[in-house]
Amino acid sequence: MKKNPILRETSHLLIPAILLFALYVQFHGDYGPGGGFQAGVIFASAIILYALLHGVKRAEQVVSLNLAKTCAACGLLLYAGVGVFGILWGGNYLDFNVLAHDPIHGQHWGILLIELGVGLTVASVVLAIFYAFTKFKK
Amino acid sequence: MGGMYSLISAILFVVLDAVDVAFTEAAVGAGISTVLFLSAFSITGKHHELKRKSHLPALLIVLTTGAALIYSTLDMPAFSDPQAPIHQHVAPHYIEESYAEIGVPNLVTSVLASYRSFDTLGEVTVVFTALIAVLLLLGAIRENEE
Amino acid sequence: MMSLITDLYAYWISVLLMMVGLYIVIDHNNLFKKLIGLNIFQTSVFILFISMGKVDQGTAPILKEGFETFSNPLPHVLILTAIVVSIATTAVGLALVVSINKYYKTINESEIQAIEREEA
Amino acid sequence: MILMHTPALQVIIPLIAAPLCCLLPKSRLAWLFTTLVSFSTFAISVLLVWQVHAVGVIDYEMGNWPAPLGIKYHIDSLSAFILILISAIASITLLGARSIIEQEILHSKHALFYTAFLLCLTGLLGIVATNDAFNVFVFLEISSLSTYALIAMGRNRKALMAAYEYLIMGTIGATFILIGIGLLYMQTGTLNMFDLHDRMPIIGGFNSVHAGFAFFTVGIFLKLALFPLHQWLPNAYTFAPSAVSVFLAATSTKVALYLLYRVFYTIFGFEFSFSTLHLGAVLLPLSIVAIILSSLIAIFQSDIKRLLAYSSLAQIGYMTLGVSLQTQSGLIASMINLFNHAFIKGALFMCLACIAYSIKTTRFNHMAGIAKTQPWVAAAFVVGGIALIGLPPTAGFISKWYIVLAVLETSWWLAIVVVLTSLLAVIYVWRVVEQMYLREPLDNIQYGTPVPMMLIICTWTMILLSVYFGIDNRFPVRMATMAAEMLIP
Repeated sequence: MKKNPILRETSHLLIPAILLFALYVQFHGDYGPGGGFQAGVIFASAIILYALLHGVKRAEQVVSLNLAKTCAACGLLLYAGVGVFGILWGGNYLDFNVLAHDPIHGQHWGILLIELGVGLTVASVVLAIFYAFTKFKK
Repeated sequence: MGGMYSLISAILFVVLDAVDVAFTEAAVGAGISTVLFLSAFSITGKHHELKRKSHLPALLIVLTTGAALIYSTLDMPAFSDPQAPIHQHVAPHYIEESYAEIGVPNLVTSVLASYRSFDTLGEVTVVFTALIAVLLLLGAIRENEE
Repeated sequence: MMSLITDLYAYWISVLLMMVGLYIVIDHNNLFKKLIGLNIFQTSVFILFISMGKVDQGTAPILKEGFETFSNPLPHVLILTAIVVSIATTAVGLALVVSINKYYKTINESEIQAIEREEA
Repeated sequence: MILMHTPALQVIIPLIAAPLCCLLPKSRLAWLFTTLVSFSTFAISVLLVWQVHAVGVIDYEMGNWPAPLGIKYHIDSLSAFILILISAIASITLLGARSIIEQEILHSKHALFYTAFLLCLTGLLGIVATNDAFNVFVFLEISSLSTYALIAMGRNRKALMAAYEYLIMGTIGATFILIGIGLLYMQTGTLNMFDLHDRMPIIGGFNSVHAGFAFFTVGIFLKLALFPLHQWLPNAYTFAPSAVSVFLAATSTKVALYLLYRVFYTIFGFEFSFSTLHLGAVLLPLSIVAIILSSLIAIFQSDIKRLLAYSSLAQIGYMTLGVSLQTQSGLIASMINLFNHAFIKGALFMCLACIAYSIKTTRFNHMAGIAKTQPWVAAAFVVGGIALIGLPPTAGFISKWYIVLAVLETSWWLAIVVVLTSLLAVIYVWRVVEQMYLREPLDNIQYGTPVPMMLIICTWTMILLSVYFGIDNRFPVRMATMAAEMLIP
């Protein structure tokens, strides 16, 4: 793939489009199919494509394995943390109704944040697992 | 081949109205698992096959399982029957009330991220667990090597 | 008899796939192929769940003006979770197979058992 | 405020702690953090037991959505009983296991190892606390995935194969459970356990519900390692790192047994499971075969870890034997045995962790005369062995006593089986004790590493607990009686 110029250039053009599409899927999940999980997978696949083009070393300069691991932990913490906010604001765990003045707004906020957490975790986990496999030596 | 299989299942899911599931299956099955299988293959390389002598035990287990399932389908509600019990309880509430309660048109999102958000937290934890497990496994040094 | 087939064919497809997957898991010697079989087995269960949720004349469960009948969203949610669980299992399984290959130099179950018997 | 949210906190605290733990830089810090977290889950489970005593059952609706719509946590005497057991074992294990983990696990992996441990704890606690059938599946997978990784951390390469086998069997089991959930869901439209139970009279006659019952049975038997679906267990326990063996032997099959109680008593109901579908007729022969066969196999093992693994299989047989009697007293006996055996087996595996720390192996031949250099460890093993056989004044005696009493209600020949198989336990325990005390020590023993104090203290804590519950058995008996009266009305 590195050697074929046509594949190489088209893939180059594709990467920003894929990243954009991932963001669209992330934030449009309320209205159409999609959401954090799918967006995370697509986002990660863009970086994996980059790694296939330029080698894993170059990709690791953009997002390192350690950064991916940290992001994965942060995504999960964001999700679980939103739930804890529900408790602090006087509701049950993962109660979004109490997050804003009226329940519908609270629900929107809650869903937005946890989907973000899902997207962050999934994208970084997929990427980190990919790294782990490609760096593994026989 | 695995990728093709996933794409076909994804199409099947679209036919069955499960667009979110189809999207995921396409991304996961055709994307991630193909990448993972290929990179794992490239590490292990090709191996010659040794065939097992007796297929009988496996066949027996599989046939019993299959028979149990076919037996169970005999009095299932007909495929896509709107009167099936599954459509009478809980689901109508999601379809009728969720827009007033949550304000999100995609019902799958509102069930996934609000009504059953705790399941989704579990799901994200499973993903995280997979990462921890893979990192623990790929990089261990064992006794024989030391 | 005819109505039985038209009513239930969708379930039978998934049962058939399930049997294929389970057979591969149990019978194959190659640790990779076992995982592929496991994947097929799990996907068939997903299809079973999703076909439960289908409603005649219904559309995808996204509210929009002009549509009144929707397929059941709950199985979709469950299967989204289950797909994620299954890919997580596959990733861990593959990591195990890759390390088994590193320390045994083979991924064939019978060969590994032979090696272990020699050691013992 | 904490009191209002205890059911959620029980699972949330280790869940939130896990991602934090993987970011910690130092191994010592990760251990300290993990131990503190598991002690706080223990504190919460004590609160839960206290609340259950005070007000009966506690319901907690996640996200404030009422039950069939959302996911509900439901803590009753049974779940509180198992929760306190899991969190107590996790706390003691972690407290003592730092030195053995440092010795057996590669240093750079420690933070990840403790993270996986926390995730496993989260999964086990989640299975017990939830009242939603699908949620059980999700948490089952959290605990299983982390367990596969923990087992694979064993020093021998066979640990990898053991983990792989467990992964295949465990995933088939979990998928069978998922099929069971799906078939029930199909006929009811609900996933909440009580809601499912309320609909059982309407759907009890359906083929698909019967098939769902069968899938649940096979799936749970796989996770429980009941004969003949036990092949994954001996290897997994033998080749896992010592600390992991302690935790798994004491908790994981116990949670599977909890799942058995929940599914067959709470969801399907006692009447349906035992009168309509004759679960007892399946369980009884399998339990008896498991007890006799596993006890016999245990005698001929050359690795003590494997010996204890087979003895665990026999003990699982005693627990399911209690269930198969279909009486309240049988169920009580089963639960008491579950509780006591967790401490006894945990303690014995802790002894092996000490031995593994000292001489780097748990093989039978290598530990000749170890009592000379490790008197405390050997003495602990003797007390634990007495408890395993079921002699007074240990908790093992209480378990056997209740089982024999329950069995005598139905048939005298079963009681003879129970007593005779206990004699088999005498043989395999005696073999080890003889090897430890009456043989001349080999070189490897004289040059063995001294065992750290903390590890010995924690081993003795578990040993003393398993003696304590033999003298003062009010807590397990009371909890088990409450739970059994709830499950068999």
